[in-house]
Amino acid sequence: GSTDQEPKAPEQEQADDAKAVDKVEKEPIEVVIGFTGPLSGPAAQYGKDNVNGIEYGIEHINSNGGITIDGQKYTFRLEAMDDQADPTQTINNARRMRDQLDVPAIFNPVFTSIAPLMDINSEPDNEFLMMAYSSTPAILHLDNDLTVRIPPSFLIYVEAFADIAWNEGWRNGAMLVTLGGYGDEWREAFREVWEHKGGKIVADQPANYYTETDYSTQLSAALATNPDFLLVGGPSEPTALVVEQARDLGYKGPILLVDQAKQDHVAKILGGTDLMHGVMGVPATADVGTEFAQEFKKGYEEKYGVINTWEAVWEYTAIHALAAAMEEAGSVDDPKAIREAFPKVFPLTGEEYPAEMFSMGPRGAIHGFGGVQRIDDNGEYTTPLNYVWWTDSQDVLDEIKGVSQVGQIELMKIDE
Amino acid sequence: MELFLQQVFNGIMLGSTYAMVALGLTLVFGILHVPNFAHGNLYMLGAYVTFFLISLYQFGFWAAVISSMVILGVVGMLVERFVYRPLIGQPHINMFISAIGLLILLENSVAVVWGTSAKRIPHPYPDTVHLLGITTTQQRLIVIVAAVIMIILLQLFIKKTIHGTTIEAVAQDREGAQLVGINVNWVSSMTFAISSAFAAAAASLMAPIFMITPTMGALLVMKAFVIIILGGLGSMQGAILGGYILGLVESLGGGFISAAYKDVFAFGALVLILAIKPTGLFGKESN
Amino acid sequence: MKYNKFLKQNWLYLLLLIAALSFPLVISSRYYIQIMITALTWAMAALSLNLILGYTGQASLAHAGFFGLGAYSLALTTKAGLSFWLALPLAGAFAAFIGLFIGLLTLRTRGHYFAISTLCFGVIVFIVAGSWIEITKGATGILGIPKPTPIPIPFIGELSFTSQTNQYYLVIFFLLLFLFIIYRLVNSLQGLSFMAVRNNEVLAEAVGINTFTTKLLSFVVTNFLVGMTGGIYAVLMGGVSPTVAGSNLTFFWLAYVIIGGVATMAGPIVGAVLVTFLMEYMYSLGEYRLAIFGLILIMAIIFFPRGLVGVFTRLYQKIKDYFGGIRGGGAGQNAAKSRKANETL
Amino acid sequence: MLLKVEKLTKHFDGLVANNHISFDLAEGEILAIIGPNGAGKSTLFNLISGMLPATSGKVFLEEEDVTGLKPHSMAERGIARTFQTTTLFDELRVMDNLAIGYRVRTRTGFWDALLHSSRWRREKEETEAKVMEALEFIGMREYAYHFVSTLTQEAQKRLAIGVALMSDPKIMMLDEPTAGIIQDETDGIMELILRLKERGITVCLIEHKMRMVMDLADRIVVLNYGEKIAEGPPEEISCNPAVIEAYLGGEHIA
Amino acid sequence: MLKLRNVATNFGNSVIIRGVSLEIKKGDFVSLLGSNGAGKTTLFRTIAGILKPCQGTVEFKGRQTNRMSADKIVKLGLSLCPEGRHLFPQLSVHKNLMMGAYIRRRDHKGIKRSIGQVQELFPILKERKEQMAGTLSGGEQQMLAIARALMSDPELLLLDEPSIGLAPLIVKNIADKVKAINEMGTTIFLSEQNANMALKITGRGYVLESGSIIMEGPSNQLITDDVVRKAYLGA
Ligand SMILES: Nc1ncnc2c1ncn2[C@@H]1O[C@H](COP(=O)(O)OP(=O)(O)OP(=O)(O)O)[C@@H](O)[C@H]1O
Ligand SMILES: Nc1ncnc2c1ncn2[C@@H]1O[C@H](COP(=O)(O)OP(=O)(O)OP(=O)(O)O)[C@@H](O)[C@H]1O
Ligand SMILES: [Mg+2]
Ligand SMILES: [Mg+2]
Repeated sequence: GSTDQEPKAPEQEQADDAKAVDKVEKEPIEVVIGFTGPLSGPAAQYGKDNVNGIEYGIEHINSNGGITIDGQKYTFRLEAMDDQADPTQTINNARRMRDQLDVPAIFNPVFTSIAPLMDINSEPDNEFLMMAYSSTPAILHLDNDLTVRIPPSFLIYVEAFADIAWNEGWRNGAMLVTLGGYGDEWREAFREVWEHKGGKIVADQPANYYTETDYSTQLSAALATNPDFLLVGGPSEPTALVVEQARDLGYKGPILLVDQAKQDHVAKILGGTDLMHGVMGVPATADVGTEFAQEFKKGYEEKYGVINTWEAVWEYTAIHALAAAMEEAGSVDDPKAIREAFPKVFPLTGEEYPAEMFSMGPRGAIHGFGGVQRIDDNGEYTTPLNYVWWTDSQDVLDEIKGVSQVGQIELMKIDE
Repeated sequence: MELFLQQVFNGIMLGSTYAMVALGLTLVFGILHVPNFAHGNLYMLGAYVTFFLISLYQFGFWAAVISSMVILGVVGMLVERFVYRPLIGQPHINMFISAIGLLILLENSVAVVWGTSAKRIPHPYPDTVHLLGITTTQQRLIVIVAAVIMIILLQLFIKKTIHGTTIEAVAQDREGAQLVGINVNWVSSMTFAISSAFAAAAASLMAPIFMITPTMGALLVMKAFVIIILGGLGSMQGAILGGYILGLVESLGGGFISAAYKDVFAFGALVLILAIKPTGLFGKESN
Repeated sequence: MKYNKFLKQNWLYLLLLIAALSFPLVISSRYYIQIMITALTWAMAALSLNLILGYTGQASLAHAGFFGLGAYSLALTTKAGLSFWLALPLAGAFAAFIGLFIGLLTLRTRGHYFAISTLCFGVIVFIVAGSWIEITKGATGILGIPKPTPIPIPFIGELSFTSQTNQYYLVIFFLLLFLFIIYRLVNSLQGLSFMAVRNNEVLAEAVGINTFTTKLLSFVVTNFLVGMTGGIYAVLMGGVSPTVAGSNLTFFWLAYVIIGGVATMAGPIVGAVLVTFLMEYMYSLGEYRLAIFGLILIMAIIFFPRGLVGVFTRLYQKIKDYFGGIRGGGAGQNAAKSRKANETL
Repeated sequence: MLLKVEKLTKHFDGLVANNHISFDLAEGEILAIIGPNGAGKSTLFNLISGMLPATSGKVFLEEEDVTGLKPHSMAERGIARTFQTTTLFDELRVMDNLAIGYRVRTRTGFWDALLHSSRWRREKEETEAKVMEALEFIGMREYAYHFVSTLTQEAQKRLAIGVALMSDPKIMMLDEPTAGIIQDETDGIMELILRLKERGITVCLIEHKMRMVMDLADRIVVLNYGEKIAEGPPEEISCNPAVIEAYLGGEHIA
Repeated sequence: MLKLRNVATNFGNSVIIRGVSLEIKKGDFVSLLGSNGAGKTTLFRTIAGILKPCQGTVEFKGRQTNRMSADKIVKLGLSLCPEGRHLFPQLSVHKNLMMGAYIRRRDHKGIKRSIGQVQELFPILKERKEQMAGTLSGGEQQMLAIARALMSDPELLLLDEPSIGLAPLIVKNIADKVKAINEMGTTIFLSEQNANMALKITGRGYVLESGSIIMEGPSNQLITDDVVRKAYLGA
């Protein structure tokens, strides 16, 4: 219940300001930001990683005094609701948060829930910003004016993996990727890119990483085709199992991890990189090399007792972007204005953020970088290679290279 | 051929898990007719207990497994006493609802108390083994052997002592059982204790190979129900055979036809078998 | 006179109907209307489940599967350009048709065997929905289902379903339709056959009821209704994904039926509305919410084995008996008898 | 002949429960089937009513071969039965039990119920009238709204007969209709059976109460170990040495 | 041996047994008569501890048993052959008998002897050793129920309508056997609709009507009583 702290209408605010110009300190107003996602059930940990990132970001924003608009200070509070990845509950939660907490923006990390939210986020007089955490390109195809797509498209990894693998001389790939919207698209995309290059997918053995525990069946079938490399992945924890079981079945070759799985997390579960020689995947945040990343990692792990995942990293950065966009728009409750202000708040670079966001594309996709890192034959991590998805010119890339803290950045041109 | 053997091995390994869980469930569902959908959660709880005994209290692996069985046995008795016994005499479907309630309660309590991130027990026997062209680990072999031993022990206990008949008697006519001097509540308690201990044993043996999460039992319990029905309610041989059949159907169907549809084969097989034989492979009774 | 009697007997239901119809006029909160829409959609699903489970005594655990079939059918047909008003009965018919086929396979089994084999079918629908990417678009699902085609109303314009209020009325309309269908069905000789099968299949068969076709009819009608419900759900959500066939939906609907009162008309609705609102209310409990919900479920079953409607009827009867006793017993008893007579035939 | 049973045989694994049993049932008569426990009497009922499939042999109803039909078709053709252990719809009221008994003569289906067709109305009224009549006939009028589970054994036995009667049967097969009933009330049920006969219903009766059998039956068939060992009018049967040896014992009429 | 003082039992709101007091001494052979629905079965179930009386006390072998669970009472030496048989339908005849001897399951010799005895009483049970109880004929099931009740070698045997569904020869046989069992020292309390048989073999009898004892006395007196004759003997 924060009825007494409801953000005031702009005119009213200005009138207030006029009266109180010389009042030095005004009580900060609390703005509630919404989150709905799976906080129980099989995808609970994934949901929590997202919530943690946003919450951690809000904590930092608030401890730095929040944002100021026309002399009024605003702080944030996150209302995180569980929907068990059930779209019905997602809608109910969103309705409640709009209705009772007047949230201007709602974060959600599950594609099948984001879509119905985008069905109601443009209702007249009831708009809200859809802060979508999903790396599938499908989000953008829904063409919603009030959507912000937070993580970089996974197509970056698809292309990067394919390039690297091709250059290694590998030709036959076997896939054992998670079932589900995200996994299905990943497999499809990779197959397309890989076959376009002239490579072959010799086995496609998907498994439900959320419900299954033994992957021997799929692995045996995949390995029987003698692939040059394995493409596996889903959430980090089961992915670690897959890696381990592949090694148990005698596979010694390279393994590529889709971006949902995080190498450092997998390594932690497997108790080191012994089983991970020749693994390629998304680098640990700390290895990306932004100045802030180390600090973030330390603080985060202290607070939440788990490794910071990329979900946490991007959400942390995104909530900062949202706050900045509000400040820029001069409003905390006009989703349209905030959305329009978004492109102006970039870039958010590595001195202050664990990940970098450079700009926003036409349909609300934030442009960040995607990294690829390999573990060599001695079990040592190599320096990550970073890619930016971009449709613009070399000039812009050069500009980004100028501000970015992440070191080596490559251009990657894809049409989403 | 090598692949085929490998898949058969995988199927047997999976089947061992299934058979163990299904056998525990047979006692309470097949014989006692309590549709304990929370059996998978007791399995999960067993894995957590083993995990904490090993990681917090430095128990050895086997000591932890046995302690976990004992602890879950007690939990099983409590479950029987407070969740199912008050419902005796009511329609079966009410027990089903209360099982769903228990399932939700256990899964979420564990998630709240111990977190949702996956836990891992270090491999006590991590070495790889090669035989007959099959590659596997010692732990997996241990699972298979241990499963067979446990299954035989339980079979002996049920078939060779009067206890098995006692459980059946209680299930078939509670009043009749009382009239011959059986303490029906005690028998129900013991049945749940054995069933839960069995689940804990299965989970603990499997834990080093797999991952421990609050939802690890969700799909498994469903399969266990399918297995019991496939084998025929109340039939121990049915549950064992059903477990191995399901494991093999999954590994061979998944490995050679389609991985995405492997559960469709398993569940579809049941629908078809029941269409032909409505009381399962070894079933005698029809309700 | 006749109306007077009607009012006297049904005042409670009329009151409830008026309350339901005026709900969005009184309550402007989109949140509460949304919850009501959800609750009543689930109530429809629970109502149809009650037909096969409560009245016919067969625990079909494939309910969400058929719900999903209806939802996907509607999604595909409306996206192909069919009007919602044709697509909806088609969705029901599709679910009913598959139901007929599945019924032929599974209805020979009894009790737990039927429950588990239908559960298997439900799981199969779920897996296929997630895996048959060419048709179902896999786990992503089918998006952008158009809202129901507006109904032209002479002189006034047209009734469209883009507003939440009108969607609410759409749900109310179908809920009433379902109630009407089920009420008429169970309060007929056909309904009596259902109950005969539920109570004692062997005897029912012996007195000349073809138990198999009776069960099949109940199963098909049930699936027709839940298929329609799935269609309504799909159009309201604007999209479908495999979650619509998840067996946890079935479990929840079962809980609504049992907690509300099995084999009663009001039970499934009471259960659905109450539990949905309770779950929403419990959000303040944070992460303990679901654990406590599980506990509540267990206690509800233990303390109200015949559901809330059972509790209510007993209370109501007690109060009536008490007053009836004061006014002179005979009349009250007769009234009770004639009401019961109405109930049965 | 109303019913003709020809060489009916039933094997349960090794056990021969009925062995080539043949007999006829003439319209309007009361035929009693007696025999020691386990002789195969109930099994014979189960075979005729279609509850069990026969191993071999045939059943003809009014010259029509009805062997192997489902119980519900048998009921439809006019063979009604009761069960040895009283079987009723115990969750329902007395009147509902009776109404269900008449269901086989009504056609109200899904659409009739939904649209309240003329058939729905006609059959509803018809059923109500039949129920009232049956209540009267079995003498249970005041129990119409009672739940079956609260009835005494005797009332339940009566009701079971009433339910069977509702289907307007040609033949009623009663399996021990007075088991567990005291003498006084046994007489009541005997009277009820006689009234069935008056209505023109053919009755086939299994009973261990010899006095009742001798009083009621026009003819008696005696089974022993699955075989028919005798058939004839009561006077004849009661002096048949084989029957006395196998069943009645020295002092007949217990 | 068995003493009931002012016992009342009810189902929900309806009182079935209304203040019954009776006493049975060791070695007695007592019958209980009553019309259908008089409450005989309810009374037996109350004595056996399946139902709990809402008033009054039940004393068995000097111990108050009205709060005791049924299985404890069985262990004290009471055995009920219930109405409705309550067999274990999916267990074999043999296993049903074994379960009947549950309380003395370690006494293998004794069990063997008892099995021999009941098989002698009902030879069919020997023939059908492995048949599932649920598939027995009605009369065979009744025999099994009686046999199972005997298996626990009780001190007090309650028989609730043992002759139900049995052929005349067998009834006579049972009557003799039950009498013999009583003569060997087992106390028996018998409820029967076949009043003729009951009064012939028992020493004493009670008549129960509408939940109350309306008459009691030596059997040979009851058998000549007009009311009894009319209602129960059909004379
Ligand atoms: N399903 C079955 N499996 C094996 N044997 C069976 C089965 N059903 C019946 N029997 C046997 O068949 C024989 C005949 O049984 P039936 O019930 O017909 O006897 P009955 O003449 O009715 O006897 P009662 O007078 O005791 O009722 C019995 O010995 C019984 O044990
Ligand atoms: N579960 C029950 N609920 C309500 N009333 C019951 C219940 N069981 C029995 N009664 C009633 O209790 C009364 C006594 O029943 P009981 O079975 O004890 O009589 P009985 O003397 O054994 O008769 P019978 O000769 O029929 O066996 C009957 O009127 C019966 O209707
Ligand atoms: Mg019989
Ligand atoms: Mg009785």
